[in-house]
Amino acid sequence: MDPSGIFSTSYRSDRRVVRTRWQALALVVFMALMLAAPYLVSGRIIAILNMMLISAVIAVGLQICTGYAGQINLGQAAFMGVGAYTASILASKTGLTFLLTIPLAGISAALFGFLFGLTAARIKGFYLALTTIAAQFIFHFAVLNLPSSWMGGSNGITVPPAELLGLRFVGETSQFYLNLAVAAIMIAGAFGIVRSRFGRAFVAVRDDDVAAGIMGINVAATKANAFLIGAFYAGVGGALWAYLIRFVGVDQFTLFHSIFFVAMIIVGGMGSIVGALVGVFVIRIIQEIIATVGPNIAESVSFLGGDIVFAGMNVVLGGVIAMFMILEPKGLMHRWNILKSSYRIWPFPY
Amino acid sequence: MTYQTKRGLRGFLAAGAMAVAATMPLKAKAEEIYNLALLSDFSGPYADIMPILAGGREAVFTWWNETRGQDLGVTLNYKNYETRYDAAQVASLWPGIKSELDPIAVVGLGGPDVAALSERLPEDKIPMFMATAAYGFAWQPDAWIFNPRPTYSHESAGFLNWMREQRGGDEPFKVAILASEASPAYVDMAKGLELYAEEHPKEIDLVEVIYTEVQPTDLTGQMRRVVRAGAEALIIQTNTSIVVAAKRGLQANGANIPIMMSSHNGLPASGAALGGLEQLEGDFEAYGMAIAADEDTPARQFYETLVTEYGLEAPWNVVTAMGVSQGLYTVTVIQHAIEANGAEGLTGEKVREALFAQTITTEETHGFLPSLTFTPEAPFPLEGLKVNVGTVKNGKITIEATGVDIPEVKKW
Amino acid sequence: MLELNNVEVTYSDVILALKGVSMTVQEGQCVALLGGNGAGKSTTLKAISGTLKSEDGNVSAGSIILDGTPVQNMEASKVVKNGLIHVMEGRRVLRHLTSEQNLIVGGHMVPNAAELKTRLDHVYTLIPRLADLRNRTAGFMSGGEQQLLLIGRAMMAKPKIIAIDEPSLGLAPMMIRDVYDVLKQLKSEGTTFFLVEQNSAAALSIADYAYVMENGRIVMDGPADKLADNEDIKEFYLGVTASGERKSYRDIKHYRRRKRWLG
Amino acid sequence: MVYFINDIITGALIGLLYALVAMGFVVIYRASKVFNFAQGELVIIGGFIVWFTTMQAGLSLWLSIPLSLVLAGLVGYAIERTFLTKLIGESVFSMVMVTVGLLILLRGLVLLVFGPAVRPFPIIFPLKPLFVGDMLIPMNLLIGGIITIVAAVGLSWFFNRTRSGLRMTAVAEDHVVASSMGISVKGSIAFAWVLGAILSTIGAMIFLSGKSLTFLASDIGFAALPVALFAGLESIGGLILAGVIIGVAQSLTTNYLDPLIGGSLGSVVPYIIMLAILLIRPTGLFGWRTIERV
Amino acid sequence: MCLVMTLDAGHASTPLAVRGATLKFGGVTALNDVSISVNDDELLAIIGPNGAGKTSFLNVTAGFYRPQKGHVEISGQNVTGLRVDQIARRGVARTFQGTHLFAGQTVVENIMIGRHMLMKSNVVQAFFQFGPVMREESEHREAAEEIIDFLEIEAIRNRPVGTLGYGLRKRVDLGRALAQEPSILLMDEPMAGMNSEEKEDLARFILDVREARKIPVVLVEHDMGVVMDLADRIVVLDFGRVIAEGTPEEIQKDPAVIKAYLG
Repeated sequence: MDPSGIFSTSYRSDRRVVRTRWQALALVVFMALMLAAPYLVSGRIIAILNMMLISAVIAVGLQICTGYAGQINLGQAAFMGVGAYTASILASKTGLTFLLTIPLAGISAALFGFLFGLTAARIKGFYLALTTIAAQFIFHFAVLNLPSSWMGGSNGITVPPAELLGLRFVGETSQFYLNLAVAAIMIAGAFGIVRSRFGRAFVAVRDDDVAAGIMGINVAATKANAFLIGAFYAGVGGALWAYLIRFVGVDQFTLFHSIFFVAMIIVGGMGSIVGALVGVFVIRIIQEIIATVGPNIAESVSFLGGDIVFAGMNVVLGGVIAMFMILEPKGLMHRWNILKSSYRIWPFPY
Repeated sequence: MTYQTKRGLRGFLAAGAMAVAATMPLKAKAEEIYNLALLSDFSGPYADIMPILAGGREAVFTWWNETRGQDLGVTLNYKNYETRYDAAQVASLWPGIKSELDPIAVVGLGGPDVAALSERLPEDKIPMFMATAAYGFAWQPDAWIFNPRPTYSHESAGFLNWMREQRGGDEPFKVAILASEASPAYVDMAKGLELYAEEHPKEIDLVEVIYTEVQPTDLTGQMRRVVRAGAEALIIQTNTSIVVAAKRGLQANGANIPIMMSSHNGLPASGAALGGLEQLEGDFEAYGMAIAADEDTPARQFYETLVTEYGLEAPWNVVTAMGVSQGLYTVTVIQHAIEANGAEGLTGEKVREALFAQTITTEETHGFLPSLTFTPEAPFPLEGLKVNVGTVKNGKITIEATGVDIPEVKKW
Repeated sequence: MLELNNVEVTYSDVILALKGVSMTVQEGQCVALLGGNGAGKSTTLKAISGTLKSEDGNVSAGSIILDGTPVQNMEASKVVKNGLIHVMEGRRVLRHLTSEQNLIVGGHMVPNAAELKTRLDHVYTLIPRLADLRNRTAGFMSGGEQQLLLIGRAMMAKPKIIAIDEPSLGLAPMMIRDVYDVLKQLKSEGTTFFLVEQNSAAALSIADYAYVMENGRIVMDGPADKLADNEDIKEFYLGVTASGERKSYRDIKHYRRRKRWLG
Repeated sequence: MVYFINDIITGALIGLLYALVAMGFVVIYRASKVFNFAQGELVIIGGFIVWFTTMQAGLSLWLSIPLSLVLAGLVGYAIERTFLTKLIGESVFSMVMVTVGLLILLRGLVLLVFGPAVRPFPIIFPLKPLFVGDMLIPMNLLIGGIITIVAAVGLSWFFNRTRSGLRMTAVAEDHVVASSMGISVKGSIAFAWVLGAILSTIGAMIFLSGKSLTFLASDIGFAALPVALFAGLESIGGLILAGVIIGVAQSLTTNYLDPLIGGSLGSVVPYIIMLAILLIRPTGLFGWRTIERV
Repeated sequence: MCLVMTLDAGHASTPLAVRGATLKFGGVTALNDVSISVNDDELLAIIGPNGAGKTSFLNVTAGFYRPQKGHVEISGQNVTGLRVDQIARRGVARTFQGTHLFAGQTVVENIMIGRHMLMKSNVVQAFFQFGPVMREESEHREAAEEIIDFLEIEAIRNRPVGTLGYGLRKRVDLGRALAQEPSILLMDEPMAGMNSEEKEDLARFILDVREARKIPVVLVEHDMGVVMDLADRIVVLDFGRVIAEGTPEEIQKDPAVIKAYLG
């Protein structure tokens, strides 16, 4: 619901993402701050932002697949891994520019994801969701057992830095701009997708796949598409990861990583792109706090003992996620929207 | 693992407190202060050994500051960073470490540190020193990440040659290896030994390579195959749970094939997990580092010194030995760098140069490590490699052999 | 037996759906609640039976007294233990179970097997069709059969009061008659009914007293026979014009003034 | 040949252990329609409880086993009360998502309470295997297999024949309908979790008897998952067949195929079988066919 | 074959024909050799007791069930065995018994989902949101607005459908079906659960649809008043068989129909 005084005068303006002047202003300020960030904050913060941007790309993809299309996906880290490996192999063996490897990484991950999505033609519900776990195991097995000249096997692959016109993307600042640019494109694209006929088809399939079919939506193809798009995002995120770390190994993409991506969209709220971003921010910030203040607490609160402090940190992380699910099962964005709508209709209770 | 965690914990805390207390007044005396970044995992998979490992390495820094550092006019400060054993966390921490500490060296822990920093360290010109054995995948020239021990496959090859000599005879020594695909590092261990066996058919006959889960359901059938193949030794460098499951499998088959373990899943840890060291009677642990046995060795004496004078509270075991040896060769390299360049203006690059310039003698590491001669060809010494063998005799860990030569192992 | 005093219901803490509803159901009576769609009939029923929570709603004011016990915001299963069964609209049978298993689940609170048997027999004598279908998977039964099954399932709990939502929805005329025959028989056996119906003609044929709802409020109430004669009720709920003739749907003018009670 | 048959038998018994852990999934699903991703964590919790009562508290096995089961049941109840009760009325989807969060949380809690160390697990079943001619059958797996079959038959009867079982089935079909019939959804879900925790604890005993206990033990949750899906999430009896098929396939792969390819196909094979069977029968071998009506 | 099909498609003598369809499931014969065809611009009503196979007939037509015997033709083309969405793309739209709306979505979004299959843009265009996508969105939005205007639901355009009353939801359901620009419209008990005022509204809209779109409508309905007033022709089903067919006047007098259904 729009605040009073805001109305659209054309269909095009009616489908805008940014609807009020304040939102526009906030967005501009936010982007400006992001662009200026390397000059404002320390390298540590930039490194955290790098991780957040990469996670954001992956979580937004998961949001499209799980939050919009309703397909629980526990293979997102495997899809990310496929992207990371594709980018690494292309960059290290063919010397292809990152301008090509990043989209190609997305495409190869998308194809892998699509394979699992194809099973949607027959498998439904939880059964479908749980088959994505198989993606995780098959990816792991394939990397380790294919000839190591293909995917590096247990050796992993070293990745040359991204390069553009003689500029090498090494060091957190230059990588930050690369990640920011890619993340901005991907997130803007996500808004485009979810507001297009595809986004509507996803929601339709999620809410009522019987009715969706009768509306002329190919339900199985739509689910497969959701996996395809979700995996594409994961692949792009994986490529960014490969260029950031510049070494990929199969143990960087485990089921546990997938679970954390799911946790991010739970905390942020299902079915909202902004929610995915909020979730990434919350989870990553908690992880960073654990890593940052943990050693200090362990040293200063000696009577507690170091390992208890750190174990406690894991509890905090799990606890925050559980709290969100108990108190706010629809995520932070849902609460925000309720607040917003009750503010806008105030003082009437309906 | 084996030791009482609480004791280790107190040791760790005391060491930390001592370190803080000890470095404070020294700052006034010493002219130069350099920083070390310590990567730790207090909340991830290695949380159980971390307090002890950390206690060991920190005690060494305290000892060095008070003895050598004072003379040289240098104080080494250090700070622990929590990595949760996660490459993403290391990557996001690193720029902060660099700007906050500007360390001259990083004291690393494991795979994620290597993955996240292997391409960053050469750019930033800071070397990293690990405690563990090396991996085949890190075997590259011009390294910035170093291991005091060769690869796990080197260590097992050295052990097997020693076993073959003990046995006598000309026929190849039959051996089985138990690996897991749960981690690429475990696969790497198996791959190296596989290649070595292939290259040396007259010495080693690798009769079985068995892959299993990190917490196996049951290995009775697999162990029967090992027995039937006539294996004379079983190499398990993966983890404690697999050692326990394999032991139970062997017991079920009524077989007594000696198992060789590595440092991180060694005799004390596996013995405790089995419910008693006596169950591992006649089994071995082998690695290129001092064995933490009851015997009175230089290493043991140095450990006692750390305990009595520098507040180390960790028990005498392999994990402590790992921490102490990591600390010792790190400070020795730095000391070499100071001796060569003077106390002022020390950089990571100079520390790395010093590593190649001078052998780290076994005396300098108080017998914790053999003499280490690093070259730019590999991240670990390629020459003069030794492995030590420990075993359980009468329910006690004893040193079976020290300074066993490691044969040449080809890169895989 | 059942008494609502000034009940207010809010959804999502924001939307006010019932705005002070009061009504009474006497023992042995059948009370009908009529009204247009979205008037709040089902909400009223859900407020009574405690199933509001699944839609993020709650009773924000007023009280609901069932047999002397306040039941507002009580958990649904506890309301049932207090003697009220809610037969929901939409024919929500347990689709994967057989018809008889559905009935057995309905009698899950029955203390012993003999009593269960008696009740099953009672259901089968009253609704013989269910006896023929006892091994049929409920999901494959026709709409009317499912509706009968739901009533049978409610009977298994021997409730003091059955609150039933739109029993005639989507049923063929003969089936509606069958369903209402069963309800009438149950009533004659002494069961109290709270009946929410769109089909006012059918509802008024069995009800003793009726309330009419509009926009979350009660706008009219009275004995059933009196309401059936009311001109407004005739026009809006029975589809009969003032002259008593039903007008053809073909003759309806598109634009016309709607008479509304002040809501 | 003898060895081949032996491998099949051992594989089948391991498969039955998977089936027992998978029974935890199915029981919780069958009584609440919630798929519990934290099942592996329940196994570790059960394991630690057993470890605590025997190795720490020093109780005899006859005392500690029943006590452990009771404690595990209480833990299951506590988890349900703390995390799931509040979500009754929310969509099943959010309840499933909660179990994903539980997975992270329980891991942290176990770490906090029991510490990260590798613990020796008590020897509950005789270490000495049963010899049948040249074949040897591990005792823990043999007894475990029997327990699995007994539990499967018993629970199958309970869910399909008894009124309490039907009551839970009603909850799994539709929470709102069940509560409108006077069935306590809370009670049903609580019972499911208690039962799930107890089954996991029995699974832990069989799995870990005489071995060591760490976090890695939770992996069995994901090893058991293909068995649950293969059988169909509603089928308790079907677990036995599914477990045996998957266990045998895995055992044969590990023993005869893995040495040839030099890799660990055995750990992926259950998933491949699961995918194949789901493509043929989308709700598993014995799962409920979906009844859709428009 | 191909030539014949083009000829058929050109003249489209029967927009929809079901020939000899037999459908069994769960031990029930839902349809038993049913043949029904719909003529151009005709309102065909299908009536019959519950379980007679009316909804099954719609499901077979829409491709939701595949008949064991017989086939379905749309404009002369055999579409048996095609998926629901493929049949929808051939011009079959339907409304549902109860509602199958996307409750969390607004009215506009629901109607736009109906237009999904008419839109052509691909994922890449959607991702970059350039030219054609935006133009297409606006065009289809305009078409959606026309439907909103036609059904007089302008005021609730941006309300989530879940918050609407039943009558309005039914209207949105119709709007969503119309958004598909169907060549034939199937309606499954649209009047169920409505009071007479709402029925009048919806009847008017159905008549308007036929007037404006000139498409045949198949109406499954229990309300005899509505059926008799609106239908051009009536088919009566009982136990999965066609027992009568004819104009409303003929049907009202048919003794078999009275016995089986009207009572």
